[in-house]
Amino acid sequence: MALYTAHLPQWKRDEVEEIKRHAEEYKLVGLVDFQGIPASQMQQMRRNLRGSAVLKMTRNTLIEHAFAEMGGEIEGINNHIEGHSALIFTNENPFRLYKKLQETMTKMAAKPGEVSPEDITVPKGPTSFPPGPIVGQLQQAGIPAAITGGKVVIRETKTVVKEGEVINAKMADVLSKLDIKPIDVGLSLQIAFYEGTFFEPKTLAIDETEYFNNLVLAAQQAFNLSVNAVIPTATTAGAIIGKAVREARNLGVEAAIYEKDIVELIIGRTQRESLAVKAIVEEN
Amino acid sequence: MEYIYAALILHNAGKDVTEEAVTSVLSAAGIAVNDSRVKALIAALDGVDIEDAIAKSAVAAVAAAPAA
Amino acid sequence: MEYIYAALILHNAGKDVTEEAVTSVLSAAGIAVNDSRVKALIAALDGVDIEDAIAKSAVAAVAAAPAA
Amino acid sequence: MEYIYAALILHNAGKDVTEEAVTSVLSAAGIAVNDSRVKALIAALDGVDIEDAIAKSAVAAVAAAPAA
Amino acid sequence: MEYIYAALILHNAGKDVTEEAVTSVLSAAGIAVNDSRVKALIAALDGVDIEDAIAKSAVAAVAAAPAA
Amino acid sequence: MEYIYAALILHNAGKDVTEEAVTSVLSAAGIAVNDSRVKALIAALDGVDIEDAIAKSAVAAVAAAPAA
Amino acid sequence: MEYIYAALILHNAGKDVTEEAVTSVLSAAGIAVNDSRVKALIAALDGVDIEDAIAKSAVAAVAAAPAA
Repeated sequence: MALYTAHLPQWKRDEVEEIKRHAEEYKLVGLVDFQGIPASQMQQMRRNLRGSAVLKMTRNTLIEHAFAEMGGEIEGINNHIEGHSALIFTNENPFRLYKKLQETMTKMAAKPGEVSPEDITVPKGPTSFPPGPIVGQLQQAGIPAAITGGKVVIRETKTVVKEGEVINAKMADVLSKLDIKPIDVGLSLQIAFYEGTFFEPKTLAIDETEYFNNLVLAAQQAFNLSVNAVIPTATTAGAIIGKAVREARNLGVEAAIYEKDIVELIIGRTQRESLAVKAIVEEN
Repeated sequence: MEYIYAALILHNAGKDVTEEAVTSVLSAAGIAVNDSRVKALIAALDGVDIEDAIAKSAVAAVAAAPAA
Repeated sequence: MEYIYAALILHNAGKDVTEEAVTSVLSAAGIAVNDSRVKALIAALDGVDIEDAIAKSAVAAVAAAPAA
Repeated sequence: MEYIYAALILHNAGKDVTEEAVTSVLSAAGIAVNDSRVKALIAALDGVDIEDAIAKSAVAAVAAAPAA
Repeated sequence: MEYIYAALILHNAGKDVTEEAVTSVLSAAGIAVNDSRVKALIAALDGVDIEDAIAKSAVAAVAAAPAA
Repeated sequence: MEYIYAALILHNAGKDVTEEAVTSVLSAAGIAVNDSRVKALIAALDGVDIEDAIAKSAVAAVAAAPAA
Repeated sequence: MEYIYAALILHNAGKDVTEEAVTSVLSAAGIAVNDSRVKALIAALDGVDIEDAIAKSAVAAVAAAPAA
């Protein structure tokens, strides 16, 4: 430990101490990658997180320093430092933090040399461009453009960059002119350390639809059990009565018990049977 | 169901559905008639529009038909 | 429909559906019986499994019904 | 329907559905019991598998329901 | 279901569905009444319109049939 | 419905659904437990195949749904 | 499913569905609680409307009924 503390200049010493203080103060310490986020957007993200999380941008070496000094399990965070890491501190649980960070993701225009995270498709139809050199630029980028009725029109929908391909300068230029934003930008969580446990991003992605469906299923199961086992509750009493009445009616009709409430049902049934026999008689 | 059929025959023939009439139809079929069931039937039919009930059963049959 | 009802009364009561039986049920209801209609009915029902026909009409309906 | 409900109470409780039993259930509810309705009920249930009858959908319900 | 039927008998007979009334109907059927179930039933029925539930049970059949 | 859910938690966890267990689950949820509702629940579940009962669609749901 | 049931108990009882509350309900049922499942549940419920799910379960029951 002394090895680390010895030779740091005061400002670095202060940074390390601040990291350590936050790590002790907050339940969750997360490592996020902020690569590619423009300064303006970073401001917005900080604002969005204010009140629920603290974002700390510092050098990777100082992060390593701080956790190494703290030692113990938290030092494991250092194994995940990669690219432009920043620290995030919060008392939220890691699933919530992950969701919050996902919500800060926005789409941005591609810069030359960036790898496309998805297939980029240019839709067919008119553009806002007046006729001009733009047509040639589009065509050079492999986009089927033409001038129709005094307007630049894309003749057919075409996938111009596949997922994982590098977006070259020409392509980046026309995509931005077409206002196509293929790049996800935001703070992506690399690891979260929360109350002694590490959480990987892949375990933190929650399928809310599945939870919703399970809630529906659970509510249905409870309803079924309440009705089928005849455990009346305020919610199910009406349904149970309905079931009882239907069963009584079934018995009344099946056994031809001539009671006022069901005599019409019995007539209906005999009529149906008669019609079935009549149909046969008429056929023969 | 015999009792209802007897009532329906009488109704179809334009006769009053009375205890006596139902009993004699059932007897003619060789059925040992249970007086109480006849009484219950007549009581249950009191105020019921048989024509209407028959018509409704036809509607039901139509509804059921596609499943047939 | 009376002729069908008469046949079904007999069938339901476990009796044979014969010309005589149908005629006497209808007569008991005060209906002037048409001999040839009775004969046609009996002929048409010859070889027909009434129980089966009834059951099928129920199945069709059951398919359509919620509680089934 | 009270008479049918009374029969179902007895059946559900594993008791025999007899005239006496039905009468005493209805009386306990403060109902002036009509003997012949009770007799008709018991006669109708004779030979009927109640469990089975309950489970079967009264398809005719479709027909009558609009009146409900 | 006995407890429900007891409530339905009382309702049909125009009586109040109280713990005492339900208990006496069930007792009359020779059933060893479970007090807690009676209490739970009465509590659950509080605020429930029985007439409405009965009517809906019929309507439901109609609604469901054509969809089959 | 809390009582039902408590039974389902216990059942799902492979635990016996007893009065004590249900009471402690409900208490843990901060619910003032009504003893007789717990007793009624346990009594009603006696002999019930819960797995079966939760899977079987309570058809009556049709009737109740609009009210739910 | 226990975690879901626990959430529904709390919701039904008008309590907040928090990590502590879910954990204590499950523990009371004798279940060894998995902290991260509880956390995931709470986080997921942030974006899920339980009331909506319950309402949908009733609608689903309606849709399911005729097929039952």
